Amino acid sequence: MSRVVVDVMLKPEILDPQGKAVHGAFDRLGFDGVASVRQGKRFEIELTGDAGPEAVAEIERAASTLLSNPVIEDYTLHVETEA
Amino acid sequence: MSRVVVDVMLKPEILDPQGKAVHGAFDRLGFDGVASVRQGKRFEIELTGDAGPEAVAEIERAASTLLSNPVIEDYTLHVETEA
Amino acid sequence: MRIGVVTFPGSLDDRDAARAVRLAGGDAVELWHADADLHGVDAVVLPGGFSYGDYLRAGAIAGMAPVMRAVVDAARGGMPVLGICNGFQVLCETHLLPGAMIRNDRLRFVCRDQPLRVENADTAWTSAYEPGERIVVPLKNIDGCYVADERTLDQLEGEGRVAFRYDGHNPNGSLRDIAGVTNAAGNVVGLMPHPEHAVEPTVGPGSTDGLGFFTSVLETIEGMARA
Amino acid sequence: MTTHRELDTTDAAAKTPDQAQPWDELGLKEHEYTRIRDILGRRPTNSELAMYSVMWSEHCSYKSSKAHLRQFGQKAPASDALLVGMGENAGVVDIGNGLAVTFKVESHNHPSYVEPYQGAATGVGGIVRDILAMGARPVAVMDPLRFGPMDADDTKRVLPGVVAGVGGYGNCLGLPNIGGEVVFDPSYAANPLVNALCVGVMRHEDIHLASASGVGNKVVLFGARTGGDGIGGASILASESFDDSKSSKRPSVQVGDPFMEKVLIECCLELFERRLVDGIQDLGAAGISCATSELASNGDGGMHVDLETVLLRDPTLTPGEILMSESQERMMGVVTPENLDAFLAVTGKWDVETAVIGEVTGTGRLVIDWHGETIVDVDPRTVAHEGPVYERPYARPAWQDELQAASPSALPRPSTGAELRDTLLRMLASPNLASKAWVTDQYDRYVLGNTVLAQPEDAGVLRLDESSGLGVAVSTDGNGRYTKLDPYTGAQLALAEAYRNVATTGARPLAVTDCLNFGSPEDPAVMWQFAEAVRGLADACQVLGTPVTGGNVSLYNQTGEAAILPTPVVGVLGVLDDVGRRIPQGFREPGQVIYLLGE
Ligand SMILES: Nc1ncnc2c1ncn2[C@@H]1O[C@H](COP(=O)(O)OP(=O)(O)O)[C@@H](O)[C@H]1O
Repeated sequence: MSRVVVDVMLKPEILDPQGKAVHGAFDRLGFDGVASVRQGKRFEIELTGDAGPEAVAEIERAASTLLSNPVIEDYTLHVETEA
Repeated sequence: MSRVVVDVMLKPEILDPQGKAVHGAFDRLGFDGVASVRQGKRFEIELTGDAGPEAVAEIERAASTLLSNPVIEDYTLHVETEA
Repeated sequence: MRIGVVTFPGSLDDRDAARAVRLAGGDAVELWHADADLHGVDAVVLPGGFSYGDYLRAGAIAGMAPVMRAVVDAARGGMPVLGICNGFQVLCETHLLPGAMIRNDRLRFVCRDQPLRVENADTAWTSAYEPGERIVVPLKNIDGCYVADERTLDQLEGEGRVAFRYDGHNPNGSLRDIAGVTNAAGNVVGLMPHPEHAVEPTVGPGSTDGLGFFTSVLETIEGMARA
Repeated sequence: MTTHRELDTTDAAAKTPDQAQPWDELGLKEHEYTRIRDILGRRPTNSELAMYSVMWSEHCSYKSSKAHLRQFGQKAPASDALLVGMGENAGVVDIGNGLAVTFKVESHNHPSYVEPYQGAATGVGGIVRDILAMGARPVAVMDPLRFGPMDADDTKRVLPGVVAGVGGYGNCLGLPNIGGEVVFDPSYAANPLVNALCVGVMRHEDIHLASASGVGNKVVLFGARTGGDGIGGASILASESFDDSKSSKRPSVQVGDPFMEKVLIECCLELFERRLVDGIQDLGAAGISCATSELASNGDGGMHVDLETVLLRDPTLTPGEILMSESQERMMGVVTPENLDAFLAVTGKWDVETAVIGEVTGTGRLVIDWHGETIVDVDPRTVAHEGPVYERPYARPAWQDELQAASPSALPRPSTGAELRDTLLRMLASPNLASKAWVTDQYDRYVLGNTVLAQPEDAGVLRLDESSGLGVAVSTDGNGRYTKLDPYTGAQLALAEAYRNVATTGARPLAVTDCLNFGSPEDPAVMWQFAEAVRGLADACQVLGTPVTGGNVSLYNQTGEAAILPTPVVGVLGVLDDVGRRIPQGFREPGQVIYLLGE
């Protein structure tokens, strides 16, 4: 079994109310030193087999169509190697 | 400026309806080879200054109280070094 | 005239949409998400709800349903399609309409009787209204903040494709107070508020301001048949 | 999994009578454990012990309250409307036109304190499944809530989570929220009350009961998979058979999946419509233990289950844990062999996972096997219905006289215009009196398109029949301060208020449900409050002619020695022949005459 991780974040130019709220909460708790917060999604996908090039290409396709909406989001993908 | 990333995931034994729904979508779309999907949150926190030990400790405290709910979630934190 | 109402797993307002169609004088036809056939309907309503729990992104998984391939094709061919709330989100996810919906600016679910301004009364679903008319219909959502990049927004405004705007209070932070948009041809319309909940005087907020959507489309279909 | 200890079978139990068992950790009293041994004629297996311990808990067995609750039946006024009375998942009332309505209020107090969002969400989910199990389509929810002071830190943690949880689950399920309460009082500070009410509607012939009859009929478990949710106590049994690190991984928190529940509702309604289920039961507290023993006990009495056929989310669960798991969004049905294929076709259509886990037998025993070995062999009645009943001692507390003697006449009164103004403003601004729109605006009150009245009205009103306009009105009320001052009258006032709220919409009150939230029954003063409140409510129901059709008791609501205010929450349901004639509150038009009725 191997794991592919897909991180999906709103594009920088799209406003992020959740990130803004977290930033506000930081301020209220007296954590200063925070310039900005963005909140996105993390998908941990366990594959039944190896994360070979084909499997990763499949996940990549899912990441760009299903897991993220290209109108507002960007994604990054990486294969996690078991420690 | 430096960036701290906090990933928050449901504890493994807690039901993850979101991950389940995404897994179901993978199946219906004919992406096979997926054993399980877990969906969590990713916070990208830009600091105004350096990610020194004190700043990171502050974020760590926020991660365990504000960004995650320790009853059902775990978090991991890492400092991202600008390429 | 047959108006299809699609049920996805997690659709909530499908029966309400069907009722509104009937009250306007049309025949409501149930369409099932897994069925790629539109059963000869003249128009389609994608109702509100939380399809697939909206767990991934509102409307995202529903957008991939077999029925949506048929809806997208039919819409491109000119069939009137209305997306209400979750249905609007589905239309954005399938790129029949521009933009996307994100979490409300106050991050909470909001349910209220919402005044709207009808900006474009020339679409398949709004011809019964006057341009600039103010109507009140319920709004209820948590992912209702309409966003798009500036260029898209400018283009929408320039082409008169902002169909509805929130009048007065903007309940969810939608950019430029946009409550609903239309495609360039005017046959595909999506909006966050729920006209199907404002069709009878004794239930809902007690206004019948939403009925015009359904009478509009019946008239449009009639016109299309004559042409 | 090599650490797996030998399975504790009925044979093993018969051979090892002296093996020590953790009955104490599972919350059983010694005499209760002794009684289990007497019933079985041997020591229970671990799985049997798990079953008895949950089913004989206060929560499932009503052992402290049962003796008092009988009055609701004994004093029940004659009612033509009652189709199903107390004792089933929920009572059912005839409202005419062939339609019946079922409604019930339940508590989810403690889980909502531990994890406010999920606690409240699964509270809504649980009561909705209760209503669904009667054969009804759930059509509305309400949420009577109690919190500590508005500005307390804990309230700031609990309240937003609870409100978001009630809304998150109910909104996603597509059930309009047509009313409720939000009340603040210091006594609820570390013990908020989260009560949830659901209303359902069905045709008379669709009423379903939780019973397993017909030898050879299949027992089917469908919905979400079974995970380790909410088995807290049972992990004691698990830690015996696995390495110790494991038990700490058992979540005590249940997470709700409203999407799954919505699909389950539609799936069940299709099963009902096609007459594919003979008996049905929701899975709530005590999970499979409860569902199998109640279904068997209510039916012909015999059932055989192969527990390894249960679909699992976590394959490491032990049989005892599977029996106790409180995973949400599951139902158990009894299906004839002829209908099984059609049944599976419907669950397949809705993508609802389904497993045949056993069948109805004529043995009078509930037998549960694990890979062919018998781990449970009990008379289901002894598990589900013949649990312990306590006559707890109760006594009017010594402080009651003093409390009643303290009259408001001693309090300072505003004497000048400015003071009066100040008092008025303070009252208007108090969280208990101020508008609750900040809460209710987070709930969908319009979905399903039949909401006639909701907030800010005194009662929620629903249309149930489009052609005739037939509908119902429901209100919940409760006042812990009044009840503390005089539990007998306080409970009656709660009923009277809900009754009036329903009547003022133009509805005819028909039936009552109640959620009795009190402190520890082991405190005689609390037990007295409870006894008096029940007596008061039963007497008042008799006078008003509205029977109690079901409800829920929540005890042990206290922090240390301090109990919450005694809080009976009473729901009244009334019928309107035509909702078009409902009377909204507020003055509508200039020139209308204002009358004040009553003394
Ligand atoms: N938790 C809640 N959920 C849904 N509705 C609520 C809730 N709390 C209050 N409401 C509704 O808000 C309105 C005002 O409530 P409240 O101030 O308690 O009124 P009253 O004092 O007249 O009972 C009522 O319609 C009530 O049903």
